[in-house]
Amino acid sequence: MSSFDPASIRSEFPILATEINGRPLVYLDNAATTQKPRRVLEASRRYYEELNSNIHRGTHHLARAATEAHEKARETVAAHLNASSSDEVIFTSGTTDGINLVANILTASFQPGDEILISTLEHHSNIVPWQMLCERSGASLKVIPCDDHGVLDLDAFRELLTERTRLLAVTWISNAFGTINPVAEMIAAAKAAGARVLIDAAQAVPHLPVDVQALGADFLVFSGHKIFAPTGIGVLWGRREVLESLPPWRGGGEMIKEVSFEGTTYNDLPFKYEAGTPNIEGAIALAEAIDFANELGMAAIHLHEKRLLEKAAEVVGGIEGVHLYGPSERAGALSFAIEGVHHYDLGTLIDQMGVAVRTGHHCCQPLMARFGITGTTRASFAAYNTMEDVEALATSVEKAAMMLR
Amino acid sequence: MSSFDPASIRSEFPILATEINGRPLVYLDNAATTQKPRRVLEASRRYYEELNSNIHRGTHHLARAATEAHEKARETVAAHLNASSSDEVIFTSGTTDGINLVANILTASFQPGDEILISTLEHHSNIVPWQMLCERSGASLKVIPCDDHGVLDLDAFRELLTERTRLLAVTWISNAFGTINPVAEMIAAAKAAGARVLIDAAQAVPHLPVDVQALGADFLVFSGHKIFAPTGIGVLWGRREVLESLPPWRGGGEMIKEVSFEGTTYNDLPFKYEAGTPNIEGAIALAEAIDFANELGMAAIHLHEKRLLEKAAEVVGGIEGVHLYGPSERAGALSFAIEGVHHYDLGTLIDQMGVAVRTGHHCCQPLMARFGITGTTRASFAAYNTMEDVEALATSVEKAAMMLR
Amino acid sequence: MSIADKQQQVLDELDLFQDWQERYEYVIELGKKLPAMPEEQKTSEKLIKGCQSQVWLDASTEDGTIRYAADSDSVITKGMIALFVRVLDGESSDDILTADLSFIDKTGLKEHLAPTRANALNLMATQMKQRALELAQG
Amino acid sequence: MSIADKQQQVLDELDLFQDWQERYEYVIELGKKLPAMPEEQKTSEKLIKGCQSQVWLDASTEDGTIRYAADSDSVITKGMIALFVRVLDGESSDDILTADLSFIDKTGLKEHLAPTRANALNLMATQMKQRALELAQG
Ligand SMILES: Cc1ncc(COP(=O)(O)O)c(C=O)c1O
Ligand SMILES: Cc1ncc(COP(=O)(O)O)c(C=O)c1O
Repeated sequence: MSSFDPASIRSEFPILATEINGRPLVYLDNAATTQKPRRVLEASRRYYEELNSNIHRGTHHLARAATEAHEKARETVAAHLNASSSDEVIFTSGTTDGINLVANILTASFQPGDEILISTLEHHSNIVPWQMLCERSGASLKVIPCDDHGVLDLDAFRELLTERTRLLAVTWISNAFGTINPVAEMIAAAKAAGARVLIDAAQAVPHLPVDVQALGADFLVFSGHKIFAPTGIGVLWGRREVLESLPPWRGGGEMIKEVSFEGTTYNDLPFKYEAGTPNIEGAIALAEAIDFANELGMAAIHLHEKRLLEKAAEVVGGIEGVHLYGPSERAGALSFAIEGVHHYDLGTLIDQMGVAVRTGHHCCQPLMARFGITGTTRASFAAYNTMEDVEALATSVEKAAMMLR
Repeated sequence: MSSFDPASIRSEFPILATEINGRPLVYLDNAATTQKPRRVLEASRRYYEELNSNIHRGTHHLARAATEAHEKARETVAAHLNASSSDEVIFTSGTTDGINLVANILTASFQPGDEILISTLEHHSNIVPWQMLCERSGASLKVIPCDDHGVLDLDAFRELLTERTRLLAVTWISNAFGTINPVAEMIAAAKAAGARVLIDAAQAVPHLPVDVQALGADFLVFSGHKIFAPTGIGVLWGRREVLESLPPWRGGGEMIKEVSFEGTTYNDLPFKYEAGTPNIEGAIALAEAIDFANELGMAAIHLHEKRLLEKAAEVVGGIEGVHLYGPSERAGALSFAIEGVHHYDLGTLIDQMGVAVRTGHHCCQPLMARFGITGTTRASFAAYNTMEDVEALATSVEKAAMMLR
Repeated sequence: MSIADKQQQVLDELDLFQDWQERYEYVIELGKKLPAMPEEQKTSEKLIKGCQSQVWLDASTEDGTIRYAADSDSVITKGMIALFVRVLDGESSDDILTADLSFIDKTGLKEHLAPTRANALNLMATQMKQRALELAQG
Repeated sequence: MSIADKQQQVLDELDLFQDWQERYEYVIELGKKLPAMPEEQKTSEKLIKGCQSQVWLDASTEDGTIRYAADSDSVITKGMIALFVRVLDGESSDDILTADLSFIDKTGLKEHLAPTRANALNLMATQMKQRALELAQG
């Protein structure tokens, strides 16, 4: 752990050395997207300078090399998630794409009276696809409430979980409040009740070690761009038997075995769910990003961020009029409001001081409605953030609040 | 035109200087994917080193800069296609994704008895999504046949086009044979018959100037990776009134206006069809690739490739036992077979000589079936190919054929 | 004073400030000074929905001129609106409709704004003209 | 000669060749020499479907040994199969089932193959053992 040195980690991220409005950038918007280390940028570039070719069906040298690199990336992801096989790793364009994929292939399994259970903490991407599935199938959406600390009400969960519940779709970590949900427990209960389970791990994969076999869910999704990889690549992990039993979604090249105008047979996993030319570069860069994270160590990252969050809660929470959202045990993000100050104004002013945070509803309007607010100011952390960043945050917030009140 | 100098163009593509099996790479697999010029790789990198942030909802400097760059990229695409507004440009992950998007949002417009018209020349990605739409809706698929030169039978097209035809989905250029379909004429006929039209421009955008307003179709799709841009980014252009009248597809962040558990309202174009964090880097790199192509000039690219194709048809066609597929007027690709030689063996041997071509069905199994073959050998061209590449192709094919016969 | 003169006055005042902080303090001050609209007047017809902040805009006629009232939950947004109100309030609908409102670009404030905010400003200018037009057409 | 000896013989022969061209010519030659299967025997049960080429494999018992017949539309693929047939044909099912078929990795041929082809070779080895097992179990 002593080898975990934010200063040397920072030096691998070129953008962190830039200045914003004449001040050194303090990047605290990692829950929205992370910055990329040089080696990830170089992996992309190397792919294009040495290997680039379309994959899977080629006979020539580059096609072979690109295919191998792409499939090796799949294995890196599988190993990182402790999937039982790399066939369970489907590349998508992101979390949202992965959830939509699942919502579409599950459509035919739902009928009126069936229920989908989500929570108040969900990101719009883990709400709207299920609302659309409900519209298509006549199923209905049930929502696990949370308490005033943004912690899910597990008693209510157990009551809402009935034999009508066909799916539990829940986030592991709330992007808005940093709440860590007890997903292992929830998955066990849902499986016992005969429901399928999807875990939105968009905020979990960047901050925690993940073991899909230990978790026992059926689907788990995340985005590369939130864990040091480029935009446009994500992962759906799905349990093999489940994915094998479900229909395909997108049709096209790669996902077929044979096409004729009389009928088409589909390919095996993982290709069945990967239609068209994949984001080859993205997959390779994602594997590089995962290697990078693993070299730092997911447990070490988690611990480092936990310290930053605790410090941030202390110093920001100490500013006059500040209200902190979420429980005291957080991962990734700290959300807060200041009495009499609009989050938008706060964000605008601290940006002038070089501090980048996110303000607003964080794509969680129902959660904001639950708290009767239009938004919060959210500082979110990554391995490269430092105690100095936390101090810069507190100083800038204090100064902005003074200007605004 | 005299400024069109393949040698200097080549120097912008680092991978073209590599050696394969000890021989200089002769890359003739451009219909599968193109190589990337340095400036595109640098645009990606610059994005991550200077701008990277999640877009649209951010208050801070990077979010602003990244949003501007992303939306400017949309404008570059719109201008390149001569779209009447950049709101008509939807970023997708590729051609296949774009066709699936359209096939899904059109589903509710189809009922049993309705017909979708495609052609024998289609890529699987422009077949399977429509087969799936037919399964969902009870509509049926009709197929425009082609003659022995791989040219569509327009008389048959006119007969197949009836008041039952609700959609014509046709490729502009055949990726397998290089056939250029008379899309303007076909669109006019289809629109007159009251059908909607989707043009698969995956092979057209890289090789021809495109003007969506002049064409008059309703949808046009292409992939970035076939026109010097990275994998994982593509475009659906859709006529505004049509897109506005259709339902959304993927649900999630970005594509919503307001979310509550009671109901959700969707965003305006183009965001309505862009759920989740987009491939921001991909869009920016695509714009750079389009700028690159435009600086060369689409007309000049087309002319240059036409000369290469004519020469290739002449020299490869002159080899004993060679049969050329497709009409004499081709764009992009030349497909051929050698009597008594399996395309797979040919591809394997010429790869040993550094020549990268594609062999097999080119994701066009129904077209192969039409010709009673399992595949062809396909050489496909880009702006950086030279007459020397064509000669290397002919020499290697001749040598391989001698070894194999 | 004509609309153009008032615009120049705003620009001159802003020119006195050295840095972003003073400019923002000036805008925030304007925001705080602009009278709040009574809650009951903040109806949905008067609401202009921005991405992150809400603006209520009201316009009425008084002695042949247009009087504006406006409010926002964001004090910076409100300060920006106050700039417009100061320039347009009490002018004739004719003058308002023909006014060049691009002076805001010269304040240097826009560069410091999120594009959502910059768009909101453009929207605001359009809306103020729109309401003046509606009132003029009676 | 044992299976291992025959494998060594193949490797020795391939070692004589200097470059890819000679190796491929050798494999192509083997492919051409391996007797074609009669069309009527190329049934779908005997088909092993590769990505780009098709292989038909037949196995039968003769005096307690396994006899293989195989064909392919690709002469290079057929030549590769011929290497296996030469090594395994006429051996007992026991010997076949316990044989280490990774010798093919040492031929240096695999490096020159598309992964689809390399996979096809592995599939081929598995299939030949599988058929031997089926025949042994009657
Ligand atoms: C004509 C045509 N349509 C569709 C596609 C599919 O494109 P992508 O794989 O990029 O989705 C291709 C690419 O191979 C093509 O050539
Ligand atoms: C919890 C959660 N779910 C889903 C998403 C959507 O991810 P993406 O926009 O990468 O598809 C996010 C990202 O904002 C998130 O934080």
